[in-house]
Amino acid sequence: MNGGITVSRRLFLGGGIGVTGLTLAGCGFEGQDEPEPTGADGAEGPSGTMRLAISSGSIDSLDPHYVNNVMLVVPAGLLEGLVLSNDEGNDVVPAAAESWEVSEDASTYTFTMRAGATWSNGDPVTAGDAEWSFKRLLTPTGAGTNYAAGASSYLSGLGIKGATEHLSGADTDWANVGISASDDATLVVELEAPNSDFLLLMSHYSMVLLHPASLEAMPQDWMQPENWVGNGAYVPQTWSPTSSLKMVANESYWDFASVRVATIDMVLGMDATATLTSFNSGDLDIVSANATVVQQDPELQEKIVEVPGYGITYLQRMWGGHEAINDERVRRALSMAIDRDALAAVTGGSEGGTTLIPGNTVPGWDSGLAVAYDVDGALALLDEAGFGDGLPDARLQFTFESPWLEALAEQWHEALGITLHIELLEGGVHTETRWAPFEDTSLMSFYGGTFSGLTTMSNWVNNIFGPDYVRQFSLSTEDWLAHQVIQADESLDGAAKAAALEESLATNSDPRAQEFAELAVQARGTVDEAERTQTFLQAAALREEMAFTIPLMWNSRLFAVADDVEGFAPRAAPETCYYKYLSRSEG
Amino acid sequence: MTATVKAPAAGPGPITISLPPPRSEWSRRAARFRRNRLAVLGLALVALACLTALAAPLIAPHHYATINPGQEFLPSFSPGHLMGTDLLGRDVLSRLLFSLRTALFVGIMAELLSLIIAFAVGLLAGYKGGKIDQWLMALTDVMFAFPGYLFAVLLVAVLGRSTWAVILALTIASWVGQSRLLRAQIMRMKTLEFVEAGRAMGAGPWTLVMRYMVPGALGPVLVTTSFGIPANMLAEAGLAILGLGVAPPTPSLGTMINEGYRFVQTNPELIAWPVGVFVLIMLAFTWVGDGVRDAFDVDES
Amino acid sequence: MLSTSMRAEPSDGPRAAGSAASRKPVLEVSGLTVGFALPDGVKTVVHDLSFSLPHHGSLALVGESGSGKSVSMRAILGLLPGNARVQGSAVLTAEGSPGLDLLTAGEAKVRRVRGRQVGMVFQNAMEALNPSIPLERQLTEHLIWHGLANKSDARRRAVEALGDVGIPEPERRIRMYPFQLSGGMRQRAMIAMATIARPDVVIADEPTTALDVTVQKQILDLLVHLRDQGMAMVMITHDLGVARYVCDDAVVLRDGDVVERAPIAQLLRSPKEAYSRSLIDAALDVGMDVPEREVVAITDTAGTPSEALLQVRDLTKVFASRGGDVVAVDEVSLDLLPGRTLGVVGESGSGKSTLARLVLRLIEPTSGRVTFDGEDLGALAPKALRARRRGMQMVFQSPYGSLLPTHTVAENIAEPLRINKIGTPTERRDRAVDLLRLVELGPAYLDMYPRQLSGGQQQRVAIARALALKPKFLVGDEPTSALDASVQMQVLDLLRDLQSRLGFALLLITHNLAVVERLADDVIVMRRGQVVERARTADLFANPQHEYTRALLEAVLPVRGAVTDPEATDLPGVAWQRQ
Amino acid sequence: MYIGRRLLRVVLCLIAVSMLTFTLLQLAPGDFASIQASGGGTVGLAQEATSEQQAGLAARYGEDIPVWQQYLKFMAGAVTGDMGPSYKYQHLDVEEIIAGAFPISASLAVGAILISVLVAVPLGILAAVRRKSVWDWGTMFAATLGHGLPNYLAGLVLVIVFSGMLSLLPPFGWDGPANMILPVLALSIAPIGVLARYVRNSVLENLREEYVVAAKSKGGRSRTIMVRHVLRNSMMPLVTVLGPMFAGLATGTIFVESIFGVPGLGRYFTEAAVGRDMPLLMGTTLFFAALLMVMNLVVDLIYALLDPRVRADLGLTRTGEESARRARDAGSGRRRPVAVGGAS
Repeated sequence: MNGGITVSRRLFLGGGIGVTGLTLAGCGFEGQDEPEPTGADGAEGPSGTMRLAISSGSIDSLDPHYVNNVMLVVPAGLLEGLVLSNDEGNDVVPAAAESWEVSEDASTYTFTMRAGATWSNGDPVTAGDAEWSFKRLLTPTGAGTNYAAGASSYLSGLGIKGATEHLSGADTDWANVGISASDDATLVVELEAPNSDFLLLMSHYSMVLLHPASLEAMPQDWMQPENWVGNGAYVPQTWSPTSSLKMVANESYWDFASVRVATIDMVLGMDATATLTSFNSGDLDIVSANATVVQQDPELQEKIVEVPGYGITYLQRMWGGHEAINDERVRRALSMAIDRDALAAVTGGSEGGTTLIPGNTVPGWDSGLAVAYDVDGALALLDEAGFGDGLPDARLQFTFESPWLEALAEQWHEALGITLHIELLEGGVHTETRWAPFEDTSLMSFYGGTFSGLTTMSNWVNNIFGPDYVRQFSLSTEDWLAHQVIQADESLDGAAKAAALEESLATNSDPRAQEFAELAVQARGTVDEAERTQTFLQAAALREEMAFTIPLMWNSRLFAVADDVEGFAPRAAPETCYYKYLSRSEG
Repeated sequence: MTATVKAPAAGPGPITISLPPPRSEWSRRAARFRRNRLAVLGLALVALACLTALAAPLIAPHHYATINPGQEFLPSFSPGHLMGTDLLGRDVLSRLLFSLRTALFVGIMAELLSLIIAFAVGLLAGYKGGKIDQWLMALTDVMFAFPGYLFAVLLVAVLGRSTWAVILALTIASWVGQSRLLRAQIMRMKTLEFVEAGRAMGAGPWTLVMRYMVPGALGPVLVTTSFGIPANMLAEAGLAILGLGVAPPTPSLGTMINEGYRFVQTNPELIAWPVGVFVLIMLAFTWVGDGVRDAFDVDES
Repeated sequence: MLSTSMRAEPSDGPRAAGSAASRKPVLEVSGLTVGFALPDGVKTVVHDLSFSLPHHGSLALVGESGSGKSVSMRAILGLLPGNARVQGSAVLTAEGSPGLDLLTAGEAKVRRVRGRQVGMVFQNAMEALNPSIPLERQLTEHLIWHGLANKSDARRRAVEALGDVGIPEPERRIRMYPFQLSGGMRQRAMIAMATIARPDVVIADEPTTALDVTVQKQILDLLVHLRDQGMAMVMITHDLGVARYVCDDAVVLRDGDVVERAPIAQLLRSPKEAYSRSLIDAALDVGMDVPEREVVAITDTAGTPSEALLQVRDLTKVFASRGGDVVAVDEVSLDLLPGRTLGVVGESGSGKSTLARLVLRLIEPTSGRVTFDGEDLGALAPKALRARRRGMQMVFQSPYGSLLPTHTVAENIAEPLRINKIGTPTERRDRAVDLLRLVELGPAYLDMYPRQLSGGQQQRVAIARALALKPKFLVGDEPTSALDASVQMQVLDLLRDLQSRLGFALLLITHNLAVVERLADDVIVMRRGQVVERARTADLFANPQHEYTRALLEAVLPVRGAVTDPEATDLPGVAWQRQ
Repeated sequence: MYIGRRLLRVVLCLIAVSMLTFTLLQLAPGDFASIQASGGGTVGLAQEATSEQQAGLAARYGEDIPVWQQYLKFMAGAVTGDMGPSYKYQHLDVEEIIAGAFPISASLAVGAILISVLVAVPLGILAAVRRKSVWDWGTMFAATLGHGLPNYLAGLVLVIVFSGMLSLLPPFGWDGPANMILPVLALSIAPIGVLARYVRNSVLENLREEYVVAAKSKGGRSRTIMVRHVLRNSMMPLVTVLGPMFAGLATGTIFVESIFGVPGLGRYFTEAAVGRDMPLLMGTTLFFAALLMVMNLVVDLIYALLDPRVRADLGLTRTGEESARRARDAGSGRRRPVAVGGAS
């Protein structure tokens, strides 16, 4: 067999294999022949190994157009986009693109590819490679882009001309999409309207470049370590999807000179407690840490690096269920009866999330949006809505056990006297049921979720809980079902379907949802910063008022970092940090 | 008891014999069980555990789900919280009591259900034999080869996380072994003389099986049952780790061990209590099982 | 201490060799008391047993089950489990060495005696031979343990020993596993194992009880031969015929106590103790005076087939088995008239038990027909068959095994009534009392459990149960063979008595000719599934036609009557000389 | 002949298992494409995939053809050894995943079984020989304790002691033989408990046999009898436990795998089940089933090698003579104890 699971195969003569009469095919250990890079003297090149355990799941794929833990590692070191974000995560620095120019109207970006930059096999990195990669991402069907669904959903935030239409199948002509390589060194991107977040979004993990030749030659095997052609600071060395991904410094990388660590060993899916144990014993250098556990361990606290604003935990009203949930006052009352700080306290690493925008980190956020914890106010609202005698019970579906679930149930029980039935569903079931109308009309039904993304206003208004999302959830149950019928209608071609869906949303959604959608789009296109922020806030206020989605907590991520690790500058993005900056302090 | 009976005519005339008091098989078995002191201790522990579990609502100092903000992670032997509190400030002792309830309920129910299936399949296959036997055994072969974990995942997927889903998953995993055991027992019993005697007297299949065979097949079945209950509890703990256990807020030993496991370095008592209780119950059932084995052991010296 | 004396006039041969030496006892047991420590105190099972076994002597320990005969011999060799408490002395005196008290010598010394100076033959070779070790190793391992032979030497001796006990092709058989041999062969192999080291004493613990009579005869002849070669022998047996055939002296045991010690001929002729006499009187022999049976309900003693209660025609049963089908019953036909008794005689594997079950349709025949009371049983549906079964009942071999162990005597007896839904529980209990009286047991037993009863009592309960439905026809499958000899005759007489009073017909399955003689009007002899001879009972014993019948008759070891001296055994390659 | 029949049964059983798995997979809510489209179940997405995208996903995952065709397609692949790529790990074919991960799991299982046998057999014998002594009680207590202790907890304790405190062994990874030691130890704790009990009971049972008395009557030392007679017969039933135990350990070590970062088969299986990765789930399930059944077959054959009676029963002996005799003697042989209790 080739690749990932076993690189070197050595017949392991475990005692007793003979005794039991079993002939094992041989049992492969990985990386036995790992060359220990020379040059202990740091000035002469990368050296040493750094071990990271920041993924609780497996890394199924190294395809950046795949939404999964892949986004932890690929953009962090294996593949590079046109730009990288800076340490603070609020601006970009050049990467595959050496420089760029913005047109007067701020709607055309012209990127100049880095001269002399090459793929790890020596091919030059061209603007054509970039166009090919983006095209792959935006093509809705076909073998090469099968994972587009996840990754490309972030693209609408970019506002590239024709991108959304192309992705939805409404327009199949690539020429209509505002991405083109005018020559090997120049990539031109046209936007529909100016977008202040555009460059920052270009640092998003799905916007990295792929090596067209190897993908076309090896549709399945291109991501095997031995076939890998990348333009990042590292190339994969061994990859066992469920347990480890080892990467070594890429000598062809344009900035190889500043790469300090020779090998990055990403340990995957390791049990959290075992991870911490290994960190404590010095076997791991950077690990994710559970906030509640950290709270209990003063020694560990000193090694903790926190990334605030990483994401948000929210409740989503489901269609169907008890009709009380369709009353905005009820939803608002439910939201007001939540002591978010208490929830955050038991969950750890979070703070009370008073709006759907993580206000603790997104610039321009205004506390005026915040929901207050006001049980009396909530009861008054319920009275007004005619539920003074009591609300029906509620139900919450979620996928895993977390302390806040029971804390929330307690709070609602105490404040409103309702019982919250917590249903933990297996992931697949949750996926299948969360958007289906809930059938039991005696319960108000919610599902719980988390989102994470860039800490910009545009991202949290336009992209996460964005216009379509809000309009869809403001639909009545019947309208939602009708909407889905259109969605599933195979007789409509892409363009017609897109139009029909837009029609359905525009006419049937809550008028304020429609207004929100319009404001959000308008805000993104606004060049003036103050005015833009104001419009975003106006839109966000409408969204909070409708309370179809109830914010609970703003989450942060915690890392325990060994004392001698330097250059670990985590940002509120999945990839956290770029490996190229990591180093080990002397002595 | 002493009685005068007329001796057989052929014998040397009437004699007085003293008869021992009637002693049923069950009282003999009980006596043999009692002779195994560990078994008695085990039974006492099991009984205690069951009583405690039943009385949990009465004796638990707090409600198992009551969250006490600000009282998180109190150490054991804190005032008001004998075993301390957990990460939500819930009373560990109360949760443990209710966990016991869940664990025993799950363990015993799953065992009962699998016994019912096993009786149906084992008796049918063992008694009928032939084609029916072959088909049923082929079925058990398939079920035996099928990974139980997959069943658990899919069952929990379909039924949602609930106590009953766990019970069903465990049942599906364990009925096969019991069925085969019962079948083997019935096949063995079929050849015994008193079963033949029953047939010769005109007993129908139902009578033969239920009255003649089942009581005799009970010994080994009871032994596996007493080992099966703690095995189910162990399996529940395993499912809980995979996120397939009993749904919160219902506490179970599995979830408590899991939760405690996260804090094993900083608050080891959070895991020590449930593991301690769990191991004790396991031991108790094992001892009971040994006692049952003794009680039914015909090779008594 | 009373020592049993030798036979007055030793016959010729090695036994007479050194009469001076032979007077010295080789094994002298005195005051042997054995108990077992149980949770509720020590239970004594052998009490103050003393005897002395002369060189070349042979002694029978005779007693019923539970009399302590086996325990005492195991105690001497230290073979009892850890909770045994043994007192007394057992001095073993080998030729030319001082005596060794086995009970005080300590394990290390006793171990050197076992297998080398004292060999032991067990009752069931299948259990006493290790199932997973080939014969050769089992036969010779103790030669090596005791340093009596090296490996190749041991092998040669093993082949010899197997030949000596009359196993053909010993070179091939020595590589076999115990289960690959027939029962008789296994027992021979075990004897070879016990004697290969040429011990001074052989203890044989019921060595033939599990065997067929013809095989028993062969094994006993082999033991006699060994005895004649000069090996002293203690034979544990419940069978006076066996004791008489092999041994010179006897010790009668009852409940762990010695009842009587005497040369066996004298014991049989004129027992001193009442218990000994009752044992002897109870022993079944061929050719005894059979009490007359009053035959009722038969009008035509000649009997014509048309009036038969039970008609069996060409009944065949084939069992499928790996390595070919086995024909257990091969085209058997028979008629049984109302109120009469038909004996079916045969050894194990002759198909007689299968025949009994076929007749009752407890198993389905491969072919053939059974007509009962004019009705073809094979044509009946299960329900109808069950109803029919009321008229035909069975008494099984194992009295305990055929009763429901978890139910009381009353419940067991009333079981057929309960199954057939006859009467109320009270009525059934009353009927149980009547039935219990019928089998001469008092109502005191009603609430006892089968386990608490003796074998004879259990069999009476089983008979009472069989009679509960007032059957016209009863099958007795070895009804007395699992019983102690002392009660065998009682139960047989009870059966005969009941038959004359109730008039049922009896199909009596047995391997014991004496049983047939006592009960049956007609006899068929079966061998390998086939009927080889059928005759009026008296005719069969007076004038057996088939050679197999004759062989069976010759294998009978009578307790009474003239002593037939053991045959001079003619075994291949016998050249045993005491060293 | 016998083996042929058994193999046929294995094949039929595998077909049944595959149909059962496939059916259950179809019945279970959620399918790979939609789980994937929702971000692998871990990351919520703002947008539902468009129908074009879903169609693309369906085509990619072969879900655009009728269900029964999907099944037949997979089975045809399974027979030819080409089960196609995993949905989830698209760069790997299912058979590659199994071929890569199974030897790792198997080596852990072999190690764990070896250690358990080496520890449990002497313990069990000791407990049986010193029955009702402190040894017996203590051993059985420890055995139950080991059996009851969750193996991830045991694993963690091992990590803390051997890696954290003593710094002797690597706590995780799969780079060399040193990585095997801790997982193997963690895996063997429960089997030690199970096996020790089993050995004890088996030895006790055999010690009660008449042949032990017979051997003693020949002058054997207790130890000689124990070694030459009792152990041989007591260890035979052990084989019946070890087979399924090996199959269980070689496939279901998910906790230990995730504590020690071992790239074994257990986690692939779990991920496949959670992610509805049809080919991988079918492949691993079939592999598990086949492994179990083959192990059972192997166990029976080993048993036959050890126990001459079974050998004759299976018709593996040369002559018909014994078989015919067996048929006649049927019922006179001792009965084998039925294996009681589950392994893992």
